Order: sequence, then C-alpha cells, then structure tokens
Amino acid sequence: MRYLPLTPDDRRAMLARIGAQDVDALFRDVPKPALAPLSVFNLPDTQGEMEVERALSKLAASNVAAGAAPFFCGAGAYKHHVPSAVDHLIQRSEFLTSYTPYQPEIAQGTLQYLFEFQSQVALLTGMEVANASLYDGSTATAEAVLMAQRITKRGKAILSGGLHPHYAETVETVAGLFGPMTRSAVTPGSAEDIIALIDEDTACVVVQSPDVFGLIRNLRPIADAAHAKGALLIAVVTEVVSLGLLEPPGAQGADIVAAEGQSIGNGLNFGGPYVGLFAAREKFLRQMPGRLCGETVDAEGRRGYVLTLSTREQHIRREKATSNICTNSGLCTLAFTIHLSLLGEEGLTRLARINHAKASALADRLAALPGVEVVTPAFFNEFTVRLPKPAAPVVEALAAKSVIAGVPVSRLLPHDKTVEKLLILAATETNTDDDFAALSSALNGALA
Amino acid sequence: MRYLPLTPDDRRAMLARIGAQDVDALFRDVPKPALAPLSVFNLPDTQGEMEVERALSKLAASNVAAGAAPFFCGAGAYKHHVPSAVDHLIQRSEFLTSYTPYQPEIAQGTLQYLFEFQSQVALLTGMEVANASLYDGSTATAEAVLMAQRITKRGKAILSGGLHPHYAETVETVAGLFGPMTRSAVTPGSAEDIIALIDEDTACVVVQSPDVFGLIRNLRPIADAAHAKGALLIAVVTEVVSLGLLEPPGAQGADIVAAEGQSIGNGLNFGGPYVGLFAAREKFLRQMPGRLCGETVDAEGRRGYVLTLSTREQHIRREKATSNICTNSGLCTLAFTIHLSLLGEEGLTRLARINHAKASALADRLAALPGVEVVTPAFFNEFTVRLPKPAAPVVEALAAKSVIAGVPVSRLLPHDKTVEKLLILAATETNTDDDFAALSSALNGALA
Amino acid sequence: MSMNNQGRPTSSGEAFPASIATISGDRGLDHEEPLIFELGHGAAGVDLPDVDVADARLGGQRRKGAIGLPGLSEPEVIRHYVRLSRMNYAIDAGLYPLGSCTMKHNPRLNEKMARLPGFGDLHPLAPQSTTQGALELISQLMTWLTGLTGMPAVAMSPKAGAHGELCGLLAIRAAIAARGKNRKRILVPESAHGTNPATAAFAGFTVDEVPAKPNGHVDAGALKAKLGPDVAAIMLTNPNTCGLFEGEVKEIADAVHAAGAYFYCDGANFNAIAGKVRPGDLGVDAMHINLHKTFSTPHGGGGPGAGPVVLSERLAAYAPIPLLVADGKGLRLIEDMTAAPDGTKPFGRMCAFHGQMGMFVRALTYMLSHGRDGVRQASEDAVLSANYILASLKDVMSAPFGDGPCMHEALFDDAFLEGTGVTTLDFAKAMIDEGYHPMTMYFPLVVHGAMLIEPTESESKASLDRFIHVLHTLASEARAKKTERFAGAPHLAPRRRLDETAAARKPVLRWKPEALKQAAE
Amino acid sequence: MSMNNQGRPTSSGEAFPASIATISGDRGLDHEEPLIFELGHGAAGVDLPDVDVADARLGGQRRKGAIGLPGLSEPEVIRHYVRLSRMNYAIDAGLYPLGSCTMKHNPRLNEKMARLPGFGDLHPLAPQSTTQGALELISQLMTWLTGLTGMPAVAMSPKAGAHGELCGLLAIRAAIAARGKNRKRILVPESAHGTNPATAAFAGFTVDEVPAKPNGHVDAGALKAKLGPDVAAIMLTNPNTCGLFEGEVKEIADAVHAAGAYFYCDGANFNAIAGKVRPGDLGVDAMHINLHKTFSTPHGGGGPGAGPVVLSERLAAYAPIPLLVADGKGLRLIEDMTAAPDGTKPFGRMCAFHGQMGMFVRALTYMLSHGRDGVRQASEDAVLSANYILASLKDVMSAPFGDGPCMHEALFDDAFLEGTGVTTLDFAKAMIDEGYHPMTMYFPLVVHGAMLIEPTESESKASLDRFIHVLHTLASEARAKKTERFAGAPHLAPRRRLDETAAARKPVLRWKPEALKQAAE
Ligand SMILES: Cc1ncc(COP(=O)(O)O)c(C=O)c1O
Ligand SMILES: Cc1ncc(COP(=O)(O)O)c(C=O)c1O
Repeated sequence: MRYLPLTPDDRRAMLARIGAQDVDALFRDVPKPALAPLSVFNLPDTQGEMEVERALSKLAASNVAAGAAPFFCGAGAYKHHVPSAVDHLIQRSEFLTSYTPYQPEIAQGTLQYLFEFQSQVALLTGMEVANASLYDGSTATAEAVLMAQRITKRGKAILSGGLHPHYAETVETVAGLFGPMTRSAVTPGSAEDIIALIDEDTACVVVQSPDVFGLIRNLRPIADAAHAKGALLIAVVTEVVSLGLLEPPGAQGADIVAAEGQSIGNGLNFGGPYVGLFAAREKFLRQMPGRLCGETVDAEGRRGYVLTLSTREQHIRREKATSNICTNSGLCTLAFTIHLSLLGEEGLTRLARINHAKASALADRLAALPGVEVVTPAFFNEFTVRLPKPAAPVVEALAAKSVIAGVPVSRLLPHDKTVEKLLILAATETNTDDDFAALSSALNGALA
Repeated sequence: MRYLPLTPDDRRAMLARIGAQDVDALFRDVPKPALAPLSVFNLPDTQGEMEVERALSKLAASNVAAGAAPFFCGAGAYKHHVPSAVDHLIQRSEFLTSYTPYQPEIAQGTLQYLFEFQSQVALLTGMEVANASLYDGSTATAEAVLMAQRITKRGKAILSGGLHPHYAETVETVAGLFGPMTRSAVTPGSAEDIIALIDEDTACVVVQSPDVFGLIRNLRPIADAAHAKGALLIAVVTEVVSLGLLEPPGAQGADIVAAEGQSIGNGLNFGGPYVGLFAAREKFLRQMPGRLCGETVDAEGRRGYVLTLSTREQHIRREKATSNICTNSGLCTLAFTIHLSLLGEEGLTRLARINHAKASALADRLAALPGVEVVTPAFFNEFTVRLPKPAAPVVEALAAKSVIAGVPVSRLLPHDKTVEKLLILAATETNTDDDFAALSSALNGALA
Repeated sequence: MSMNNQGRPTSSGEAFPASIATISGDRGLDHEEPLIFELGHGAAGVDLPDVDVADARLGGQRRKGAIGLPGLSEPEVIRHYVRLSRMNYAIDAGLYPLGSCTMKHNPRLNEKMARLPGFGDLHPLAPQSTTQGALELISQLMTWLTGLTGMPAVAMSPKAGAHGELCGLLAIRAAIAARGKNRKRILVPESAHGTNPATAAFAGFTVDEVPAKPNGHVDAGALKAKLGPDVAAIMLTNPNTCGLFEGEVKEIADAVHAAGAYFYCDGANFNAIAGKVRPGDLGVDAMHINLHKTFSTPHGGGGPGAGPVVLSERLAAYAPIPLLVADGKGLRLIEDMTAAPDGTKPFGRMCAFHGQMGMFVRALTYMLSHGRDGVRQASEDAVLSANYILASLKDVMSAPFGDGPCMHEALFDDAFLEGTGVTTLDFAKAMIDEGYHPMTMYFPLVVHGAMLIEPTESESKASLDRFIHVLHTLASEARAKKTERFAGAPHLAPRRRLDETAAARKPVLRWKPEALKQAAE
Repeated sequence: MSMNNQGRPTSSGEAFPASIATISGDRGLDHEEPLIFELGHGAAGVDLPDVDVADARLGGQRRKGAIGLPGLSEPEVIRHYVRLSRMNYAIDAGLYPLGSCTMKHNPRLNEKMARLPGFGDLHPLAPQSTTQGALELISQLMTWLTGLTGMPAVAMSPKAGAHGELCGLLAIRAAIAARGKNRKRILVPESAHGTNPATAAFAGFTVDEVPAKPNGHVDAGALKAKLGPDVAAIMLTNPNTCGLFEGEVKEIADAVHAAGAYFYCDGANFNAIAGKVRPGDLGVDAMHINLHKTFSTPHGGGGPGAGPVVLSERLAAYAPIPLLVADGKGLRLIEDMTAAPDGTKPFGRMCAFHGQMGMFVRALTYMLSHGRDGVRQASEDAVLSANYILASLKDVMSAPFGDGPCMHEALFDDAFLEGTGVTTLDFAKAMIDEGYHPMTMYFPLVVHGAMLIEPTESESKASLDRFIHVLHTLASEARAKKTERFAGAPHLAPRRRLDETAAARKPVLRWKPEALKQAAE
C-alpha cells in the first residue's frame, strides 16, 4: 500500500526487537472475540490512485457545481471568486500538515497568521478582540449565546426571526439546555419589534444583519434596549463581505459578534468546512471560547507569538472550560486571512460595492417580471422575492434547465406555509449579465 | 494592477531620489519616434483575475482533453496517470520560483534532485552518464547527432525510417548544416536493413526503439556494425516507460541515448513543455551538451552538489560551447524524478507490463475487426494498424463521436500516399475496457 | 574534517562570528517577517472595478469609517505567507510524534479530490436534484463508518471530535429524556482528554472522575461502584490516552447498560484498531470518529476536522438533523425536525448545513485507497511502530506502565529525568534542536511529566531508527547530567523559548493602528 | 536585550554552544537529506497490479537485469522533496536580483490556467477539430507578440531563448540562401550573452566580436566597419546586457540592411521596453522573446521556458513549421514542409510538435491580466526600480557607466572593492548571509568583476529600501576593510562555499550502486 512505508521485512525485524511473535500479540488486551478477521468487514479492498480518482470524479461530476450554471444561492453560504494565490498558499506543506501550534518555537508561521487573523476580524467587525476561529457561523452563534448566559448569569435568549433558521436550531439545541430560547416572529423583508421581548431575565438578543431574507437591520436601538435591561446584543453576520459596505456591529453597540467567514477565502464545499468568526468586547475576554493567539517575546527579546489565556480552554480547565472546542477551523482561517490580505481595504470595499450593485441590478430585473415582487427593501447582496407560485418546484424546474435560481424559503422553514412562495436570491461579483438574462428568461418561462 | 507593488506615491518618491522628472526621462536613450504612446498598441487593457480565468477557461473548454474521452493517441506523447503528489511538490515555491542553481549554497534542493535525476536517467537507459535535461526528445536527438559529428569529425548521419518524422526533421534542420542526413526507407511494422547504409563517412546511425510505428528494434547488431565503421549508435526512445520492460539501449551498445521523458511525471500539454533525456558513455562526457550536476564538498567537508564541467557551456565557452542551450527543462525534470521515485523499481516495471498488456489486448481486439490488420508484430504500448480506408477521415469521424482513435500516419507523413490507411494507436494504464469497447464499436461503425 | 556519506557533519561547523549580527536581521534562508499590517502600503492584490452604489437600498447602514485593512500587491502577499510558512514544522518535513494527535501522512490525492468543482464548488442548499453525487458520497462514507465500527447508524454533521462528543451526549440525553428519566452525572476517567469533561459540562451534565489503576487502565471496580440511577453515561477512551487497550471494556459496558446508562466511547484513538476491532462488538453506544486523525484530513495548523458519531440501536433514533434518506427519486436530506421520518426523534441540530463535506471527501478517498485491508494494515503498523519505540527506549526512558505491549502510542514519564535538572519541557525542547517536533507533553495527566509518543504508521523503519537513536542519546546524556543541550533549548529554531507568562499577563491579541494604540495609553 | 517592532534582533542571539553538534545532524527546521537512493528500501509509492505479460510480442527484447531504482512509499517521497525544497532560495521567499534573468513575480493564476485539462491534458496530435481552443489561444498570443513588437510574424515553436536565437539565425540563413548568397560571418558585441556566439556557431556561422565603447554601448563605428559582403547578420541585445538602451540602434539597423545583412535582436531584455517601444520600429528583423522572463513563466530551477521569435517582412516567409493558418473550418496547423502555403518557404522544424504550450497559456494569462497598460507600467516600474537602486548605491559601489539612467538593470563593477581584500564573489556570498540571493556576477564580461542587479517591477519600495540599506552597509564595511562578513561567507546557508574545482577535476555525476562502485575501483 503506497502510503505505508513498512515492508514485510521491516515488520519482522521490528517484531523481533519487541519480542512479539506476530502483530496480534500486541493486541493481546483486546478480548479475543472482538479481534475481528478481515472478512468481518464487508468493504472493498485497496485500490490504486487512478481507480480512486476515477470513482470520486464520477461522483463529483454528477453534481452541478455553482460555477457550471447561472447560480443564485445564498442563505448562509456564498459563491465568491477566490484568488488562485489563496489555494496555492494554504497548500504549503508547512501550513497544511502542521498541528495546532503547541510548540511556538517551530510554529511561528501559524501563530503569526492567527494573530493577524484575529486583528483583521476585530477590525472588520469593529470589535476589540477576536479569537482564532470556531467551527462556523452557526456554532459561533451558539457559543455566543452560551457566553452571554455565563456573563449575565441569565438563561433566556431572544432569537430574531431574521436569524438563519439553521442557526436558530443550532442555538436552541445547545443553549436551550440552559434557559428558554424565544424566537420572535417576523414578516420576511421587515424587521420585527424585538425590543418589546427583552426583559430582566434576558441574557441576550441575537440579531442577524443582513438577515436571512437579506434585510439590513439597524442594531443600535436593539443594543441600547438590551443594555438597558442588562442583556447583551449578539450580532450575527452570515455574509462577511457585507462588512466592506455596511456599518460594523461593533459601531452599533454589539457585545459579541458571531459570523460566518466562508465568503472570504473559502469555497462552498457543500456546507463545510467553513470558518466561524468570533469577536467581543475586551471586558468579556476571559469568557470567550476558542483559542487566542497573543504577542510576546522570546528568551532573546525577539517578538514572537504564542497561544495564550488557555486557562479558558478544555485541555487546561476541563469541565470548567468556556467551551469544549479543540480542533477549530485552522486552515480556513488561513484562507480567510490570505484572501483578506489580497483584498486589503480598497479591494474589500470595492468587492462589497460590486456585490450590492449586482444584487440591486438583479432585484430590478426580477421586479420587472410579472407576478414577481421583491420583498426586501434594503439589502446587501441577497434579497427575497415573492413568486406567484410555490418557490420550491420552480427552483427544481429551473435546475432541470441548469439555472440554479436560489434557495426557496420553504427549504429552511418547511412547516411554514406562509413563506412557501418566497425565494431567496444572492448575486455576487461572480454573476454576469448573461446569468441574469438566463435567470429571468427561465423564471419567466416557469411562471407563465 | 495587482501584481505591481509600487503605488503612485512610491513612484514619485523614487523619481525624486533619482532626480528624474518623469519615468520617460529614464528612457531618454530611446530614439524619440520609437517611444510609443499606449494607443499604438491595439491590445486589450488590464483585467481582473476572474475575468481572465473566465476567458482562458472558455478556450480550454473548447478542446477535448485526453481524459474526457476514450483516447488512443501516442506517436511521441503519451497519456499516463501522474500521481497527485507530483504536481503538489513541483509547485513548492522553492522549486517553482527559483532560478538555475548558480549559487549552490542556497540551491542544494535543486542541485540534489538534478543529481538524482541524472542517476535515474543513467540507470534507466543503461548508460554511464546523463545530463540535467534538454528541451525534449526531438531536440535531444538533434544534439546527439551534433555530438556524434563532433566526436567522429564526420558529417553524415543515417536516420532510421522508424524515427519519428518530427524528430528526423528536427535533426535535419540543425545537423544537416554539418553533413548529409540520410533517411532510410522503411515498411511500417518491419525493420529496414540500416546496416547496409553505414560507411566510413558515417558519424552516426539514429534508431528509435520502439519506433514510431511501435516496433521494438534490436539495436545490438546495428551498434556492432556502426562501431566497426567508427560510427556511433544513437538510440532514441520516445516512450520512456518502455524501459521498464525492455532491454535498455545501454545494454545493446548504444553510445548516446536521446529520449523523451514526458511519459513520466509530465502532462501532455499539447506538445510542451516536455523533458529531453540525454545519456552517453562516460568517455564522451566532455562533448555532452547541457548542464551537469556533480557531487563535491563544502568548506566544512559536508557533501554538496554544484553545476560542473561548465567549460562545455555557452556562458563560459561561448562560440566553442558544445551547445547553445541555457534554459532547459528544469521543473519537468523535477516532475520526472518525483514520479520515478514514487514508482521505484517495482512500480515502473509493473507499469510497463500493464502498458504492454493493455496494448496487446487492444491489438487483439482491433485485429478481430473486419478489414483491420495489425502491422506491428512486436511492440510496447503502441502499434500500427492498416484500415480498409484512409485513416485521417476515420479519426475525424470518430472524434465527432468523442472517441480519439489515435494518430493517422498521414498526419506525420502527409506526402506519402502508401501510409494513408495506417493508424498508430497507443494504450496505457489509463485505458479501460470501456474505452476499448467504445473504440471498436465506433471504428466498426465508421468502417462499415 | 571528515564527512559521512549522508552529508551530515561529523562536527559542527564554524559558527558565524558570534559578535556579528546580520545587517538585515535575516539569516541565510531564514527571514524575519513583519506583521501584514506593518507591510501594508495602500496597494491592492486584486483588480476590481470601482463601482459606485447608491444609498437607496442600504437602510441607512452604509459604513462610515474605514476598516483599517492593510493593502498589499499579490507578490507581497505571497512572500509574506511563504516566509511565515517556513517558520513552521510539518509532517511533510519530519516525524511529528504528537501523541493523541495522529500526525499521519496526508495523501495529496485527498486534497485534489476535495477540490473537484463538483464537491468544492457545491452549495449546501443547491437543489437536491443537482447534488446527488455529493449525497451519494456521504452515503458511501456512512457505509464505511458503520462497517468499520459495526454500529448501525452514524450522525454526520459534527464538525470535530469535541463536537461529536457533544452530539453523542445530546443523543444520550434525548434517549434518557424519552425514557422519562433525568440522569445528570457522567463518569469520566481521570486520564480522559480535556474535551470529555468539557463536553459533559457543555451538555449540562456534571462530571464525576474515575481513577486510573497503577497499570494505566481505568479502575473498572471504582467505575462500577460509581454507577447509579443518576448516571447518564460513561465516557471512555479506548484505546485510552495512555495508549492502552481497556481490556475490561465489555464488562464495563455491560455494567453500564445494566445500570441504565450509556457507553460513550471517545474514538480519537480509533486509528489503532480500525479494521481490527469493531467498537460495536464492545458495547459502545456512541463514538465519534476524528476523520482528521484516523482518516487523514491534514491538521492545517489546528483544523478543520470532522467528528461523525456512530450510534447504537438504542441511540440511533435520536440522531440530529439533517438525516440522509433514500427514496424512489434518489437520496434526500431531511433538514427539518418536523419532517423527521417515523420512528426517529432527532434531538436537534449541531450546525448549519450537513457537516464537513471537505473532510468527507478526503476520508472516503483515504478509505477507498487503503481498502479494508489497508486500513487494517495501517492500524497494525501504527501499533507495531509504537511498540518498537517503547521496546527501543524503555532502557533509558521510563515507561510507567511496564514493558508493553502498548497500542498506537508509547507513554513515558519523567522518572528518568529525576535529579538530572532536566525537565520534560527541556527534553522536548532539545528535540526541536535535533530537527524533531516534540511528543505530547504533560498529557495524560495520570502520569507525572508525561511524554506520549505516537509515531503513526507513516514512518519508515529507518526514520524510526533515527528517531530512537536521537532520543536514546538525549536520554542517556540527560541521565549522565550532560545538560548543555537542554538548558535553554531550543537554540536552533526560529525562536528561542517564548515568554508565555508575559503573554497571558498583559494580553496583546491583535495589532492596533497607531491612533488606537495611543488612545489606549 | 531590546527589540524593534518587527521582531528583528538588535543583536545576534546566543549561539548554540559551538562545541556541541546535534546528534541527528539536523538543526531545528533545517534537515539534512540523504540521496533518494540511500533512502530506498523496496517500498513503493504507487499501487499497481502485478500483471504478467508474455514474451510473444516483445521481439526478444525483454529487459534482463534490474534497473536499480530505489523504492519508497509516498510519505517518504514527499518528505524527501519537501526537505530538499527547503534548501532553496526562491522569488516567493525573497528579492532575487539576478541581472538578465528577470526574476519577477509568477502569478498563481497562470499556474492554475496551465493546468486546465483542456490545455494540460491535450495531446499535440489529437484531431485538430478537438483542439480549436488551444489553437485559438496560440493565435491570440501571436497577436499579442506581434502587437507588442510591431513585427508582422512570429514563429512559436522555439523552446527557449537560445532556441529562438537559433530559429532566427536559421531564418536569416534561409533568406540569404534564397538570395543565392553565402554569408558566413555574424557580428556579436563582446557584451553579448553566451548563447549569442554559441548559437551563431551552432547555426554554422563564424563569430566576429564587436567591441564595446567605454560607456557600455556597442561601438557603432567599429560595427559598421566590420560590415561586408560575408556578414550575414548582427546579433544585438537591446536593452543591452549592461542595462543600457542602444540609442544608435536605428542607424545600426540601417547600416546592416544597407550591407545586405540582417539584424537579429536578442530580446531577453524586452521586459524593459514592452508596451513602450516596438522593436519593429527599430529595424529589427528577428527577435526572440523569453516568455519565461518577460511574461513570467516561473523559472523552475532552470526551465522550462519558451522563445517565440518575431520576424520582419523580410524573414517571415522562412518561419519553420508548424505554421498556424485560419481557413473556413477554423484554425489549422501546417505540420509538413510540403504543405506550406504559397509564398512561404519554411527553413525546417525546430522540434517535435508545436512549442511550449504550457508557457503560452501562462504568457497569455499574464498579458490578459496586465493588459497593454499593465505591461507598459511593468516595464516602467522595472526601469524605475533599477534606477532607484543605481541612484541609491552609486555613492558606495562603483557604476562603470556613470550616473545613469539605466534601463531595467543596474550594473556595478568591483572597482570599489579594490584593495579591500573582498572580491565580487565574497560580496555576493555575504549577501546570502543577509537573506538575499546575489545579483548576477562576472557578467557581462565587458566590465571587471561585474555585478548586475535586476530588481524587476515586483518589489515594493520598502523591499527595495531594505535591499539598498543592506548593500550600502556591506559596501561601506568592505570599503572600510571590515571584512569579517565576507571572509568565507556564506556562514548561514545550508552549505558553506562548495568546492567547484574538486567537482570538475574528478566528476561524480551520478549515484552508483555499491556493486558498480566497487567494480570501478
Ligand atoms: C483523546 C481525544 N479526544 C478528543 C479529542 C478532541 O477532538 P477534536 O480536536 O477533533 O475536537 C482529541 C483531540 O485532540 C483527543 O486526542
Ligand atoms: C541576454 C540573454 N540572451 C539569451 C538568453 C538565453 O535564453 P534562454 O535561457 O531562454 O535560452 C538569456 C538567458 O539567460 C539572456 O539573459
């Protein structure tokens, strides 16, 4: 087997040094009946690289890649152009095949980019500190609520109806163990009166902006209201490119920001791996989950970086840790930070404007179709339309014509009949006028 | 422009230090009328990465890649499976973006793999020494003839009719300046009596094995005959994988071996870059063209490698150099040596046997088609068949059905009507039974 | 000076005159590298048009201030990260014997497959008719995971081992609740990885530690004694974190089940037994599998990973959404609790979307490449290599749990360093000078000054022999109180020892623009 | 010890006790690496079935002996090459000021595009109906090359600069022959790159050297004096290898043409003028373009490159096969002399197939990315950066040809080192310790102890400033006879100075199996 360096001779020599007769002698602690012969495993035998590549390629080819069709899906994952330098760099052996930087003297590469990543995330979100990543936006949101529960010593969380339903479910699953989770009702395309729900038991209010229907929210009044009741505002961002054009949550009073970083540097990957961004006010530092990288000096006084404040973490603090997270999104943070370094201030702000311009053009175009209504008045690169028919079958019909029209709201909220005609569409810098034309003509056809 | 680090401010500051008013002041030696305004260039303006990627991808998509269809082309370039590790490693920045190793202290990586490459080529070909590569097999063959002319101080070269016609033309173009080039006539699928052509004026005989029609040649008698007349035998190999199964030229008396190394580690690339392998007997060392890497020690006695014997080369010897070559096939040699390291003795010999088995199976299958005759009795992974019709239109007809049936001999020898029904087909480890079935059924259809 | 045939110096080279620092601060191929913020100068590494947009649809939320991101051209960005990378150790460059971390070879084919547009450029919410190949891949991987573990079901969405632990405990919690019970206590051996107790707390349980026996195994007697009506589960790592197989696992499982509790197995060490032992045969109810360890997703400087959880019959019904089902039209994801098939009662959702597809592709590629025979051989080779190290070093280092055999990792403690003035940390840092990444140190907590060595199956015998030679020599020198190598090591790495205390005392966790810094002062 | 804000030490660190060599021979992240032959142990890095084949169709030529190749598993192979790579300097890691070599940034997009299956996996002899996109790409590139040079035709097949020179001279030879003439002499300035005279000889001409003037320009008077009925051509590099633009180029061209000869221009330095000056406006008849320099194919440790040759009206007809033509059905390659279109008389064939497609893809990608404006800006920036270096160092180093301006490279000689005991070589090797690749040394031959610095357009001002600071300091120290840094430099590279004399005296050019070695003794 090409990945296994030991030859039969090597194995014999090693067994001899050990003084074991055969390799099964090394498994002597395993109860005999549990030591299974190979035949117990009803699975295929080893194959060469070419055969494996063929099998996988066949599976891949039976999917329609986003780049292979006019494509408009968003709702928490976005198709952006990632510069080729990103993938080249993250595949450097020294980044790809290194572990968590537990030996800082020989992991300065990883540590420095984590420090830079934390700095970028703090700048983008307008927050004071950021960690070295969590799994993704949804789990980051759940961690944010748990953190708010710890800080406020209250259990209740109010989840905006504009929060991505998958995020809300993720939060409920874990934070729901420690207090009631209230989802506020919302009319897609408008903001609910969430302030009315905040009370003295509230640990936090969780508001996504732009929300799952694309609507840009105004966080400041919510922050003020939450703070007035001793609650925290958790701002959620699923499309981080929006921060190139929109006021950051930190400038609007957010206490914690949980965001999905996939849009920058990372592919769609059918849902993962993504990268959870997590930023907070400095005073909550010691309640933060996840790894933190900090600056220090070495024995010769040279600047260097180390993982720090690990007394918050499971490997030191065990059941008292702020989170159980260990493996995080390492390499995805690297992709994020490289892409953001390539973009820089000018690139990111331009990219954000292009996205908004594209989405605006698409919205105008769709609004012109008979029976189609754009329900999101203010948006970044994503908005919701009401079709004259249920959206899901329309999307399937268009898919059959190789147009990937977006995400029907019913996919996220299948039990809610009031939203079944709603369709969420995203447009990014990757969409062309041809894409728009293909979509509107296909949609026109399907709605006729 | 994303690749240019200087900003307008930088440029101003730099001009100030230089004391120049504007950048055109630095071009003051250029005759004024020749200093062209931008508008003189009728070419497009700068574009972003995404736009360029789109344009190139569109061009690429209008070709039929070898992997996208049942595929049987050979005739000097072969489709093989290259392990994914190869491309990953050759893209390491330190390999990809380094220059010729003129500063050995900081180029040991390149130098050591060149030394290993030379060793592998010498072993494969059965020769005593090998250089660090030439451009490709055809130019290596031309260099071999020039070298033979220098060594023997004779001008005439006898080119076997089995030598790839492109190679023969390449040789004639350059070595023809220094003496007569005689191409011997051959019947595809059999060996001509080339020995009869060797005389006292002959510098060398150039014989390809397997030849362009796939035929395995017996070199020993030719070597003996050449040596008897004071001429050299130059053996040419266009499919280097064959050396995993066949007797190497070095064991058959060849004096110089010129080979195309593309098959190992390198893609088809529509004809280039490829990698010319060049090996010879040690006594001819100082007449060899191209770079040589040699072992030495550093000031502390540690083993190391340097470019050596550069008194043969253009940068030292100028018009007295053994060749004008400077840039060679650097990175392709790296791909070659990595792939060969992965294969090892066992892998290469197995690969060669698989290739032969595939080609044999294909030959049997085609021989069973009515009107199709296999004309090559002994072959490695490539052979020639005679069709009942001219081959070129058949190949085009099959291409329209997405079967790439091989290379019609008329593509190589368009002026020779006697070969117009001949088709050269190669089969490698990449061909499946499905490919064979698709070819024979399509061929059957086209011939009916 | 003489040389041996591998170019290794027989004595150290003349040092660069110690009195002379380089002008640049760089040294040969070792470059110092500023922060990206210190390098930025208003250039850009992308070319994007400067499009103007109206405020009309921005809800009054247009950004007012600048972000403060540095601007660099592409060549500058590439150089920055290439230089940073060169300060890192990596498996690709050397043996990486981090116990419990399974730094095995990461095949390049896996990377290539994960980047196929049909996987890498596939949206999680694209119409399911256009993602059938992806669903088929997940389904095949599920077959492998259940097949290798002998368990009936698997939840695919957890994003790492710890997330898998959480998934398992939440399934247990749901199963207990479904029985109308309320059990709050989870038994965790003291040798457990930190994520175990952390996860138990995360899932709202209390943690009760079970002591280890002097032989490194869990004290089954003590464990049984702790069982009771409030015990929800035990979390047992097997092979355990001392690198030993818990031979009494079946009896423990039986006792746990008899007490109405569940058996969570931490499967981080599954790589020792994959293809040899099926956890399903040992009474396990739930076990996460770190795809990034056993099935070789590169560790990427800390992640990402994936932690699918196999589940017993007793827990299968509680698996979280999304669920993958086959129907007449192909494969389909059930993404909503209300749509769960009859007989299932998903406890909730672990995350948005369907898990770590990128890791699934790599894992399936790994599995198809190895096959069941290769997976088995890999486990055997991993165990063989660890035992080889144990057998070769036990004369100079101290193995707290005797002569073995061990499983896939060899555990030593610091007894052999006693009185030498050399600490476990010193010993580890001296390894850095020798070109090795240190082993896992100070874990597991059950032995003093632990050094946990996991060579994996990816090292050749020659590589192991060289490693053994170096460690043997280091240990011998330490025992002989030749401590020069150890004091203040590493000497030859990009940095000398870093001041971790200072870092924690006054945390500097980000770069700040000068303006902000001054404001803070 | 204090530190500055970029982590650079203000004094050198404590060195590892000089008396202690590491046990392993490795030092931190710097690993020594044996030859692959020394590592092989009969493993395999591929899994291929062991197929048996009969002798029947092997013509009695089945291999009798073993080849002798080493066998390693994939992880071992990867580690070997990763370790080797880490001993190399690269543009991606630092400034690479090799004059004449144009070590500019190599965009990653180019690499990605070259690997698209439609290019990378395309057979050169696949039916032309299935390669129209590839032919279209070549055609677009031809438009760019002729557009930028202002020349009517281009031959695409030459595989590097030197091969392009050969192509150009063979076209000239054919044109002369077509005129029924026999001209044997080629004039080559003494500053020319070695490939120029070598190529002239390769093409069967004799070389006649033209001296340079003290100002670094070719002596146009001497050149004109050498013209005569036996002169076939001149080979002039412009900008020349001293980094100067030959201002008299037009007069020279006119004189050459008047004498019935041709003007071959070595276009290796086209990167200084692309988008600014069209060689076609200067009377050039043939010029190769090093796509791997001007248009950024990575140098790959020595290659591959590509050297298309643009041709004037007078030479266009002689371009070698293959020729690319458009007809009703699309683009078509003429691959045979006998099929050459009317009015063309190809002189022959440069190589099998159609040239370096992999480089064509990269070059076109580069061109489309830059656009004509970007190409122009790149030339200007390259020239500006070289002049900036010249202006910043001329006070301490010696610029033989005055204060400039220069074109894209700044040339210094060793006059400033006279009497210091420091040679050009020492100076260059001291740069290695500082983290820089040295400039081109001892070329061009027209100045003593030449140091030719080509920064390219890819360096930021900060990077140039740092480089200037280091060189300025080195030069100042040398002049002040502070020679510690220089004696025996480099000290900090993977190897100290290597014994090149020994290497050439008793060449060891390959590894040999023990058996062979012993037999040889
Ligand atoms: C024994 C053990 N359990 C659990 C974990 C946690 O896995 P992850 O890092 O994937 O969350 C680890 C990882 O280090 C481990 O070694
Ligand atoms: C001035 C000059 N001419 C010609 C050449 C030869 O080009 P190539 O190396 O591509 O053959 C070079 C390359 O170094 C050069 O610098």
